[in-house]
Amino acid sequence: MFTYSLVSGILFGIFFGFMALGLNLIFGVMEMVNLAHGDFVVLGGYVAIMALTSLHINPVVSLVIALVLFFLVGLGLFFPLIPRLSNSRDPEMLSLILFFGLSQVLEALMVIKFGVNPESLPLSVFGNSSWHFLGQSYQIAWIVTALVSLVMITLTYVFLYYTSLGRAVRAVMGNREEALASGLPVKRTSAIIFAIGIGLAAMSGVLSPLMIGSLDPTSGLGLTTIAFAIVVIGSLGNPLGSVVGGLVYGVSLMLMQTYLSSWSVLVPYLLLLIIVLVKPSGLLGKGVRHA
Amino acid sequence: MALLHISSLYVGYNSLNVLTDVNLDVEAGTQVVLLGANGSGKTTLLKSLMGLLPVHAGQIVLDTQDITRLGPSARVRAGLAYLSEIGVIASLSVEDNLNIGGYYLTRTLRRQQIRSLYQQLPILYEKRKNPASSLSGGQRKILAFAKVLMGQPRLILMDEPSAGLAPVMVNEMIQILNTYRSHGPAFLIAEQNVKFLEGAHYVYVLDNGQIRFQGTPQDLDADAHIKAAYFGLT
Amino acid sequence: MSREPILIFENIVKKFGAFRALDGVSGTLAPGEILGLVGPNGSGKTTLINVIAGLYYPDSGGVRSQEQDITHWPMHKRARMGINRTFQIPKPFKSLSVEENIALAYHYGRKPAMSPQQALDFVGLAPVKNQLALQLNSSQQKLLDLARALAAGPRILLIDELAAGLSHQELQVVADHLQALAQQDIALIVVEHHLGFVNQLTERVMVMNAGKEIFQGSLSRAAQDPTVSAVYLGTGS
Amino acid sequence: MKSTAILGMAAVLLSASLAGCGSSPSTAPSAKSIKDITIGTLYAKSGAFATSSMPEYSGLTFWASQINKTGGVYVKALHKKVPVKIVAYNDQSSATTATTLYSQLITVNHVNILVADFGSVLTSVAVPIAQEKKMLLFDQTGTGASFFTPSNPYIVLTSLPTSGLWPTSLAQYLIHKGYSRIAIVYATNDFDQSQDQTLVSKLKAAHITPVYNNGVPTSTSSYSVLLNNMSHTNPQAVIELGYPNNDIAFLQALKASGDHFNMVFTIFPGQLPQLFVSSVGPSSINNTYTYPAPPLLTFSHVNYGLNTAQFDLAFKKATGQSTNFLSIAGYNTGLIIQKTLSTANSLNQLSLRHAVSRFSGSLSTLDGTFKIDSKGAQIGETLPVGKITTNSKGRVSVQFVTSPNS
Amino acid sequence: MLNTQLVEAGKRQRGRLLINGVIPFLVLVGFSLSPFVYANQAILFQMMAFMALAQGVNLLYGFTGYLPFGYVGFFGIGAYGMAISIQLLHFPGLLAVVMGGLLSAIIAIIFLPLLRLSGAYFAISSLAAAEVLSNVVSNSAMIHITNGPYGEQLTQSYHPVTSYVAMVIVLVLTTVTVIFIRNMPFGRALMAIREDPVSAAMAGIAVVRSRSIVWLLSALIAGLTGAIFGWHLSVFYPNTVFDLNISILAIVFTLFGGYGTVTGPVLGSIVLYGLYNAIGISDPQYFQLIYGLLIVALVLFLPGGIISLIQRRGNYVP
Repeated sequence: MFTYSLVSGILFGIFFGFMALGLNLIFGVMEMVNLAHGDFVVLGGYVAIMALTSLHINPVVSLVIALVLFFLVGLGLFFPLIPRLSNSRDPEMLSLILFFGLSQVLEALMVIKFGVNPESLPLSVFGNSSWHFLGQSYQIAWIVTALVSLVMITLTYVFLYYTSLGRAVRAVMGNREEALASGLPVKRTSAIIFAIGIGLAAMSGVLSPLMIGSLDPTSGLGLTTIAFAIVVIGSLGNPLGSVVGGLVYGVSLMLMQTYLSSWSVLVPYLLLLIIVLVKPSGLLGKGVRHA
Repeated sequence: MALLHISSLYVGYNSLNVLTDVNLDVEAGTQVVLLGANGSGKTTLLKSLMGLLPVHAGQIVLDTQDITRLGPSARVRAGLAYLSEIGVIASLSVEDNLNIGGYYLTRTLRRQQIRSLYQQLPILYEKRKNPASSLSGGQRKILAFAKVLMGQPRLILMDEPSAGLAPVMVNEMIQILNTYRSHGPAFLIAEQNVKFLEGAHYVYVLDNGQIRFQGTPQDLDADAHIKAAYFGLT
Repeated sequence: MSREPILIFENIVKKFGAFRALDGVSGTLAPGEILGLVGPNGSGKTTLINVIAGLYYPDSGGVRSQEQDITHWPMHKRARMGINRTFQIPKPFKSLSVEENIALAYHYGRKPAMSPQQALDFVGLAPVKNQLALQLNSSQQKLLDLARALAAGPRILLIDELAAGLSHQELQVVADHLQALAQQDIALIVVEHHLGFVNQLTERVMVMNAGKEIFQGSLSRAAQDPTVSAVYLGTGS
Repeated sequence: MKSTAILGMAAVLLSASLAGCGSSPSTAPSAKSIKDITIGTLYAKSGAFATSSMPEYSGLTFWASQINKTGGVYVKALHKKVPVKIVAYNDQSSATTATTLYSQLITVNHVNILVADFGSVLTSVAVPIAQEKKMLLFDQTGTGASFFTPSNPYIVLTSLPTSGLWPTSLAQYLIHKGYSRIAIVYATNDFDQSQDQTLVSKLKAAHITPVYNNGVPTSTSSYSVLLNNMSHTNPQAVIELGYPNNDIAFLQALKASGDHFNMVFTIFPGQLPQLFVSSVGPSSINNTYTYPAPPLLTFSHVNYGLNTAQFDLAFKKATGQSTNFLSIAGYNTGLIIQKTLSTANSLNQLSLRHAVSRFSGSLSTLDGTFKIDSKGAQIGETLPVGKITTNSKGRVSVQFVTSPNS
Repeated sequence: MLNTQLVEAGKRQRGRLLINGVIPFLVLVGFSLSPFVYANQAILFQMMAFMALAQGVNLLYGFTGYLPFGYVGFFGIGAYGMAISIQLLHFPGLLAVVMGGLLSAIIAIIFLPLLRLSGAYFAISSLAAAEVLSNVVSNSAMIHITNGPYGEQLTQSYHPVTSYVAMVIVLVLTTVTVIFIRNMPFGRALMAIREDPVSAAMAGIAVVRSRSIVWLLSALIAGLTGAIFGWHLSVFYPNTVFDLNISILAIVFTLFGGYGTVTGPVLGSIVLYGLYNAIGISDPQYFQLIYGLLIVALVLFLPGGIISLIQRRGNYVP
């Protein structure tokens, strides 16, 4: 039981690390919490479900569709909203409220468009075989999901650390003022990261029905909270932090389900509260205070 | 025609002017020192030159191009570079900081530049993989200087290069500047440390947002009144 | 010093990460004394002020005042025992009026203190007392900082770069006022770049560099001290 | 004195917004002047209960349109047929909103008949209001046992027994089959937890202790690890008690795990077979057990209203939706109201309640025998246990393993 | 001290207090009389409850800058504190309501460390705290205290009129509290803390203690409101009184009206809750969409709420 819980928790956690990645990037670069993050995840899920049921498009293809589509949506949202917000009196607080409003809008639109019934993808969508490991078998859909998540996290890492634009992103994360003073195209970088963040959220959403069962338009806020917890557990602006946060969440959840099942819903909330009160800089954070 | 030509510049926060009617020229290849106490408006002037603060009125011309309304990234591409008091991005490695400085160069050129800077400043090569936050104050200044050189600018705006430095490091900084004295980019150096006057071609004194004196360092030396008023040295 | 010091700080060390902003600084201050704190940018002057005012707690060392160890006291408690300050970048309550800014400090600060009206008159802000603080220019905001500190009834007043940005006339007035405060037995620490201003105010200066005290004594002697002139005036090596 | 003007404006807005909340109050119409029978109800177009609430509401409106085609419902108190008018509001699955809307139906719209929304949560807030305003609450599917007290005559449960009674047949079947290793996972809400309690106590009475019996939060959507833990106890029967979302997630995880048990039981495939076929696929409910409810469960002796086949046809024709248990439950509520109006001597609410008691036990609809106890709770209908068979085209049929009329 | 200017300022102060006093008076009269002209008391009751909650949010966000997404946690705890007092301690309704408020304040003390956080960290952590409370209350392990998932049934203590009156009283008291805090030095101290905690501390203001007092007060308001709300419902499940939408509406009403004033939340609750019911009764499908868009528009164009339209011209708004 322990092994199964642990391995499932790891697979689960890798996915959730990926799910939180977009939130992490946007938070890191723009110091804004995208409270509509979970709603974009759910929208990605709907893309996959619609594509499969009405057009018979495999979720693997939907991954690309969701990424590209919501990258464009992100760009479309950035320019009317964010520059105006950045110039306001209290961007951090106001952005929180703005994205909360956006989340309400998205939820309402999803109810109107997709109805209220929970929707799902069949777990057999990647075939019926399973993966045997340490005497246990795990469904193939989980393995595929975890692999895709790992690949995307790695790609994000490579983007951030081995490309010129990625370097600019890290510069903006590190010190926005200094990045501006160095002549980096800060606004354009922010726009791209915002769009990537939303695109990644939707992309993880494609896989989400396979990991969390089913989606409905109200699933968003819960996912945002989990993603926020993961980002805070890991640490800001570090894709590896997302993985660490995701693993902590996934493994704790599965162990809790095994040994104290009726309390398992508390896992993300308790983890969040513990980490913000004990080590707000996150597990990987260095806690440097800038004088 | 001066490389940088500022005419009747007014800059401020909200409706309040911090700089009033500033006129200033920097000739190509020269080192100009902008002398002034804390709060006299030096940083405000440099930031407005860099496009980090909006200009209320006046004109900034670089070479023949009017850059008054351009954003900072466009000014960097036009040949300006700004060495702020912080100067580096602490969370990035030394090499990444250099890369940021050469953001608009081609990949090959950027590598070439980094290589030549490593040769000139071996300390940077030693620490190239370390985050800038691990450097000492002096090393950070050197990195910051190397970072602005990366972009091959025509004019470097320096904001208090002596700030926070031990005297030995200040001297080293001045020596480094001296090696660029007659060739390389032009410098506009905002300072309150008079030691920077040694190698300067020209000096402006800024007080309360206005240019109160301009001339060669020798002219300044001769002007006892200015010295007394601004440096409290009697 | 014949009088019992009102402030004693000993071996203050304050680190930010690996950087030692203060590296074992000690000193005392007597009632009615004005101590000048000078040194290049980044030498730790403001950090020392912050440690005395309670914005930072030191990593080691202690601060004592009026028979109490106040090293780890919160700021408001220090304000109420009479330690107050101004800020290098003024920090008024921008959406409150000038008068309200001062009245607040008067209400919560130590008694006896200058009344809000006296404080307004003292710094010359009475004509703008009904304006919001955000409508003031930066030198007015600095004076507001000072007025607010005065209304909180200080025994020890820490002045962080008040002169920068003030005109010569204003400077003269402020210098006279600070001296008047010292006459009333308020102890002052004045952080300043403007040496003329420091010279006019004080007999004793403490020169700092890289988190350490490098000289203590009169300014005129400081000017002759080789280390000081190396660091501060940038002459010699 | 601009501020006073603002306050005046606020006062005006207060009255204006209240005026916007509904028509001005009118006195209750006297019986003689009644031109139609108004039935007030709520539905949830969004939120957690929308999936169930909407079909139930469709069933009720379907009944109203059917009866209006025949010239209306016969009202004994008026000695004539009167058209039926449904007044309905959307509570968005919020109990808070539902409170104001129930109150609106009673105090502003002065409806003749009050019908609750789906489920215990949305019904609960209506119970005290109805009692206080002396309105008989036709409770369709709010099966919380605590709603039914001897002191409250203003509630009648029209379909489904209270949830504590549901597992009776399931326990019987498990004991009958001689299963000794039983694993139960239930969602910790009152509907499922009360079933778990009943089931476990009945099993214990037969000296069977479940090898696994754990509650999980109702929001649980991943059952893989739970299922793995259950299979470690080598159960013969695996029972999952949840809401539709839980059942879907459980069956999905079961299918993916490849585990096989002699018996797998879930609640909702019997009520919402189409939802399960479309969301988890026909094969994942094939050979599992459930409580088959109408239309899977059909009653041959229908003495009032349409039978299942007729309803299925007519409902699909009228609404374009396929029949499920909840649309039948909604329609059944209409039938109970119809019978009540045609037998009650006056439109007084207590008189309606007495009429219901009088025909209790003698009415058989497509939902089974309607029978209530003195507290108004349903005891006529029981839920048998059935085994589901699906073919590849998604047609669902069920084979009863306990007697539907036990 | 006794110079003419101070006297003038005093006069202005008294004039303002008088205008301020009109608000609770209008609230009192309005909600006391409206049941006689409008039959649906439940709407009036809920409007009051939301107005009180909006004032609670206003107190916390408007005066200290903490945005409590999880504000409903206090509301739910209040309802449960009340229910437990009736069920287990057999207290009469009104006393049980007071107990609900107190329990909420006690929970607020436990969660005091949350005030160390700021901005989004606080907002989302408060949400997490509310989820924890809700799930603890509804867990089967608590069945002997809270009746766990089965909810509370208080029909024996159901008093719609008394609970209505209690809500009027709590609302009026809440409004008066906000007026006092806004106009007393304490309120200005809070504004000072929000603008600059360091300067505030240097002005002698006890920053941590002041924030904590407001936190406890706003928890008390939510607790009392939740307790009366639960009493008025008399039958509720955990997710009825821990419904996240309750915080969301209270926050939206506050932001819409204008935070940091007394009038803003009153106006916001009346207009938006009125709108909610006006649309809600006909077809609320689009309500969420409308208020979502409203929030986005407010943030971009009118971050101070509708009150700021009047304040913008330099007018004083109570």
